[in-house]
Amino acid sequence: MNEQVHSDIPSIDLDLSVRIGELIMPNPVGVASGCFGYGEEYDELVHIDALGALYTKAVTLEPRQGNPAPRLVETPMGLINSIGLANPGVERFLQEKLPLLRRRRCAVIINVAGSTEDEYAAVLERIEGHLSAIGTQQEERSGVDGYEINVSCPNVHRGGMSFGIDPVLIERLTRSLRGRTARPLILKLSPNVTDIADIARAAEAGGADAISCVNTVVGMVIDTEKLRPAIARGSGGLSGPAIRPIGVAATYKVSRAVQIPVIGVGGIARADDAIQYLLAGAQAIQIGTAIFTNPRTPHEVLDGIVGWMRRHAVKCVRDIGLMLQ
Amino acid sequence: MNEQVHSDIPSIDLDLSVRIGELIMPNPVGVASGCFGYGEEYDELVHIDALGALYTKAVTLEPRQGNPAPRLVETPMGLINSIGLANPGVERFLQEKLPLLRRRRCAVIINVAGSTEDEYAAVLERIEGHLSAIGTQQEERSGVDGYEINVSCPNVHRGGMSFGIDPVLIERLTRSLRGRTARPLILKLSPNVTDIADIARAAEAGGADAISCVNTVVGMVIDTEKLRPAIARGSGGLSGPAIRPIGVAATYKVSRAVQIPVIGVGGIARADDAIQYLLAGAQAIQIGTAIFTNPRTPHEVLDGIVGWMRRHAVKCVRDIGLMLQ
Amino acid sequence: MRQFNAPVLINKAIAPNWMHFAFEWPSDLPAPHAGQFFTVLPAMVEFGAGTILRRPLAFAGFDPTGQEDSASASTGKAIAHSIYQVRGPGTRALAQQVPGSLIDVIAPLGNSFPWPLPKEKAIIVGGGIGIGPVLFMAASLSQENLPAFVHEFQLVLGFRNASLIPLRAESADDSPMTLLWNQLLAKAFLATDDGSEGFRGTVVEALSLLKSSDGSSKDWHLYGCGPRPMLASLTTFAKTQQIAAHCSAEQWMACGVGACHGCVLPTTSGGFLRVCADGPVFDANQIDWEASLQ
Amino acid sequence: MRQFNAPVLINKAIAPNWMHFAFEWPSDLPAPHAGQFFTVLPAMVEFGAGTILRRPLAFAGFDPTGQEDSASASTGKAIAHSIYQVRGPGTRALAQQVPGSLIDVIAPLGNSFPWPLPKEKAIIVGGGIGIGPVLFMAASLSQENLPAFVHEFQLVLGFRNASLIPLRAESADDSPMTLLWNQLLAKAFLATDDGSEGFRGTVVEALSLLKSSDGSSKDWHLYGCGPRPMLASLTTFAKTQQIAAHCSAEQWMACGVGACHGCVLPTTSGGFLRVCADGPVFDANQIDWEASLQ
Ligand SMILES: Cc1cc2nc3c(=O)[nH]c(=O)nc-3n(C[C@H](O)[C@H](O)[C@H](O)COP(=O)(O)OP(=O)(O)OC[C@H]3O[C@@H](n4cnc5c(N)ncnc54)[C@H](O)[C@@H]3O)c2cc1C
Ligand SMILES: Cc1cc2nc3c(=O)[nH]c(=O)nc-3n(C[C@H](O)[C@H](O)[C@H](O)COP(=O)(O)OP(=O)(O)OC[C@H]3O[C@@H](n4cnc5c(N)ncnc54)[C@H](O)[C@@H]3O)c2cc1C
Ligand SMILES: Cc1cc2nc3c(=O)[nH]c(=O)nc-3n(C[C@H](O)[C@H](O)[C@H](O)COP(=O)(O)O)c2cc1C
Ligand SMILES: Cc1cc2nc3c(=O)[nH]c(=O)nc-3n(C[C@H](O)[C@H](O)[C@H](O)COP(=O)(O)O)c2cc1C
Ligand code: FES
Ligand code: FES
Repeated sequence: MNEQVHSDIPSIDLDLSVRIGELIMPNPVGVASGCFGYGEEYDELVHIDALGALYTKAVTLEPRQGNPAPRLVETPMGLINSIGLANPGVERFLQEKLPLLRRRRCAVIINVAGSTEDEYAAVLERIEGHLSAIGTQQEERSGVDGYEINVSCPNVHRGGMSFGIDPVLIERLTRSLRGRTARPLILKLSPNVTDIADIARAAEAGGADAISCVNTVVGMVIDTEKLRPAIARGSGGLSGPAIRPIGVAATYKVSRAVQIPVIGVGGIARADDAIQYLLAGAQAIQIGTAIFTNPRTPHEVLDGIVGWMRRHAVKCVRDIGLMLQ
Repeated sequence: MNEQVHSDIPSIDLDLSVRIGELIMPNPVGVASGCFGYGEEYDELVHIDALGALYTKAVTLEPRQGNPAPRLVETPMGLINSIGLANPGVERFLQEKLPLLRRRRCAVIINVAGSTEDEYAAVLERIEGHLSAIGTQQEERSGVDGYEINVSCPNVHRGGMSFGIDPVLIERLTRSLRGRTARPLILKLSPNVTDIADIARAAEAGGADAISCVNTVVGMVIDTEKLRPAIARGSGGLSGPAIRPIGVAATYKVSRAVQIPVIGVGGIARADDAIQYLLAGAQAIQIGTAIFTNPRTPHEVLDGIVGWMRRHAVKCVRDIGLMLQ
Repeated sequence: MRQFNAPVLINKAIAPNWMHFAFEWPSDLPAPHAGQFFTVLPAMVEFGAGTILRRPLAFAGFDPTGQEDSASASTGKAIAHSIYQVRGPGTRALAQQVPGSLIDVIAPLGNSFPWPLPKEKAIIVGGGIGIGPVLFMAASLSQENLPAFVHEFQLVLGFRNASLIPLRAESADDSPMTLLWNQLLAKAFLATDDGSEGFRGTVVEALSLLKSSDGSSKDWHLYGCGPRPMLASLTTFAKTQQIAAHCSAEQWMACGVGACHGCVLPTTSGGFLRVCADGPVFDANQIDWEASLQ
Repeated sequence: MRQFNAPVLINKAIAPNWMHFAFEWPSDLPAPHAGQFFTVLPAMVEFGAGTILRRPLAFAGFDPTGQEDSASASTGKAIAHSIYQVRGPGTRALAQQVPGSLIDVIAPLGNSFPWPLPKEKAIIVGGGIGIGPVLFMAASLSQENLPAFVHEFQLVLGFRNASLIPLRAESADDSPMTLLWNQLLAKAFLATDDGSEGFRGTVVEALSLLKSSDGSSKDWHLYGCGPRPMLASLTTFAKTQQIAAHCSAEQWMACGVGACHGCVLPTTSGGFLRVCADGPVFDANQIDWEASLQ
């Protein structure tokens, strides 16, 4: 831990680095969980090591097949998904996915999901156990630079969002996970609540190092010819540019409610969107759905942030939040 | 009351009428509060009497200037507004606006807002008092076919949304207003809550005749050149196609939680959008933001619903909700 | 006021990022006046723009005879003209709309500049984006069938530098409206921020100069359209000089017809006025320009 | 797999609502195979569409010599061809993209049809929207430099009625690819639902007929692409006849590269497979077509 992650983008005269707990990310632009797999699929298209962080698809204790098909539907400037945390489970994750992740030069954050508090804990324990068993040599990367705890997935029956709406559960879960890792612990929150600041404060009280803000918004599309919801499970999670104003408002609120860093996510498709999140108080950002539209988005956003910083004579990306009037 | 409202669209072989409490609306398409003023402004462009209902701009006890400018900003397939319930107050409403509204042939629903329970009550009392004072002749319209109680405006400091998030306050407010009018009482709910079904049940318990679902979603845009929120008040209310999936999901949920009719609103811009709401369980719908894009939208939506009903051999618009599989 | 699908007649660059736009005007609709505007919905927008609002544009001229270019004869169909700057997705989309295609228009909207009184000399001041309405106002006052006193006016135009002065570029079209605009431009008092053409300085600085050297015995009546800071200093100038002033303002709009109360500006008397329905032309003293700049 | 801006070469109607689309293929990118697809992002979309997802389209042919029309010589630049149906905002937008403009493409994506074995006769079955990949497969098997046994195949195409058979319309272009498709069409066994041309009935009914009268001593190997109900009955037919079958499937896609797990179909073994990365071509027995129809 406390390992500085180096990216392939020279920091030039600007300081783009971001600190989440003990972790220093080379720049504020990450790819959001579930939108980039474990990195392999986009390897041919995107130079991922130029980015700040890769947030993996959720890892659960057991393998999950995910929800029935269809799982996707387009909405006005948005996308509804109901993937249902399809993933190979923590064991196969460690065997099949981690080795490649260790070779990444950007920060790698493992997104963790579960149906019960114990399940979340078991995933962390299994990963931590594995990491201490294999050990890491000097200069070698662990492949696990932190955890993003998904308490906000609207696409599962138990766990996920049902945690994300209750501050008491959130604080207890966070505290329990805090006891199991010294790595950065990021709680990823749902916008589907009356007061997201309440939940964020609970995560902070429980010992979280950062808040990811936000996961998808509950939404539904009905197929008016087939006379049933367009995705098999009925409602799903709305993402993409449509929800950007919701994410920015939540980020503004949460970053004023807690002292720990906020990672803004939701609808970022252009540099201007990312800068809105940074001005609203986020220290870093993630890009999800827009990658589907254009896999070059994260790089274009990073370039755009750099250009904007030059024009506004900001030297350090961490200071952008202070510029809001 | 109990007056059947006649529209200029012949019902032909289809039954398009909708019942809200004792009121029968000629068809399910209404224009949403705040997006059509009190009807005058669009008179030159739109044949409003062909529609089902006109929901007025909010009326408050005292005149309100509204929020500082700018009050609007465009978002991806959406609009954020922070009008702040600018309106002439109930007295001038009765003097200046009501006479024209009495000449409408569509249903006229008065949207009511307030900062306190007493203020809502006072507006209703004043209107009811005025109506019984002037009386209505046989065949004459009162101009007040019902009330839509706005407990969900995100753009005011007190009242508005602060009511809309608390089931106890909602039930008490509804009960208090129920005691003051025999006209249809529609509670308009906010989507910015953890469980909108809870709030809807409270409104039903308090005696509401219907639920309007939904008002705007809290959102924010930051001007990255001016380094401040794009609208003067910071965050505002997001409307338009971007939020349609959120409104449909809420309508689906609420219409399964209560027995009273649900009026779907949020992002309807085409007939297909309206039919999604009807399939989700709404008895009627409202169109707001899309009127700004194209004032003909409500009429095109109504035509489209009729076309869809013919293609699907549905005789009665009230049965559409039963068709969802 | 009406919503109609208008055939696009001209959509051509007249300066970097400036376009001349013209469309056919319905024969039975009253002619628009200087200061009034319309809203458009382009047919196509760039992928991912997600634009939903109509875009308001001011009329920059109106030709009831319908002459599309100087060669062709009158079509008998009136033509409405506008000048717009390509700024964001909406105007970029508009710039893609080819002549011959149809565009969704709502027009005419808003109020218009009042006429000068017989004892007044109209001083018409435009800066940058405000060029359309002031050219229209100047053209209106130039009409031959008007009483002679109206013809006595001065057009004052400000630009950041000479290269931004529209219409004179080679790319400009040769429609009669463009020729008329060019005649007006040729007679205008020009100011540029960098002195690359005409007076060096702001239009309001130019006004001070003109005022001190004005031989006319008439009272000035200012007509302004341009960036809000310009309107603010124009208003200050008018107050100091105790002369009448009307300004055409801009504000983000949703409905464009007065229904939503979205496009307001703060007034000096404490309330708000809607740009689309109470304006866009206001007595300059009505608007609290300082507050509106915040 | 690469993301590139491709010059559009052809974008022309070949039947009501059907377009022939061709773009320049990067010289250093491996050629696509029959069954593979690409995703596109049109430059402009209609106002208010709010579309954000790339649209997946199958390759319908590939011309490494780069001959744009039969008159012109080879450009030496390879050309990728596709056939698409105009259905919604994405394909309507694509239909507006003029030749000469650039389009954002990610290609090649997905797997491809396996080759028939020497002991197999390829029966290539296409219905409606599935015409592109089957024409490509037939063209691939027709290549002269291949072993002779490959050339023995039968193309079976189904349409709702004769008027929907693409390419033969007068509007079709005269590119070498169109000529090749027409040759293949001329040799194909055609079925229409209403009997307005060829066999009256579904393609699977046509298959039964063909099978019973087939003199070939070879095993059949079905290659199918079309609406999902067609693929379902094709699979049932293959099972009954105990013959090999590969189907190319469609499903809504977000990433198109295997990352999001959005485009899955249910498998007969209980799990799911991603159409974009595990397919779009599947051994027909792998997919639970019945469940996928629900
Ligand atoms: C009454 C009126 C008359 C106008 N006349 C002209 C004219 O004659 N020529 C001309 O070039 N421009 C005119 N404008 C400004 C023009 O409407 C904007 O430049 C245009 O809407 C920008 O849209 P966009 O998508 O290209 O850019 P965007 O990226 O959407 O916006 C660029 C800038 O334009 C302004 N703007 C955005 N949306 C609106 C809106 N709904 N209403 C008003 N301003 C907005 C904002 O300042 C924004 O920062 C007028 C505006 C008004 C209100
Ligand atoms: C691997 C693959 C290959 C394809 N090849 C072809 C082809 O060669 N020619 C052709 O005409 N069509 C092909 N399609 C279908 C084509 O992608 C859709 O018709 C197109 O995306 C519809 O977009 P739209 O905006 O025009 O219509 P929409 O209104 O968005 O959709 C119309 C219908 O298209 C389907 N659709 C919508 N979005 C998607 C999506 N993201 N992925 C898949 N289907 C979707 C749905 O059934 C929808 O009801 C292929 C699809 C896949 C998955
Ligand atoms: C297809 C898809 C799958 C997702 N899977 C996960 C997941 O496994 N874990 C998680 O925390 N968030 C998941 N998300 C949410 C995203 O990480 C992100 O919070 C959300 O999409 C908003 O960002 P965007 O608008 O940039 O996509 C998923 C989103 C999408 C679209
Ligand atoms: C400019 C504007 C003003 C509004 N004013 C009110 C209001 O006064 N009272 C109210 O209950 N809702 C008000 N609303 C909310 C709308 O009635 C509607 O619930 C919301 O906009 C979602 O519908 P839409 O997406 O069709 O616009 C307003 C919305 C807009 C855009
Ligand atoms: S834009 Fe709606 S009132 Fe002016
Ligand atoms: S579309 Fe993302 S996995 Fe296939």
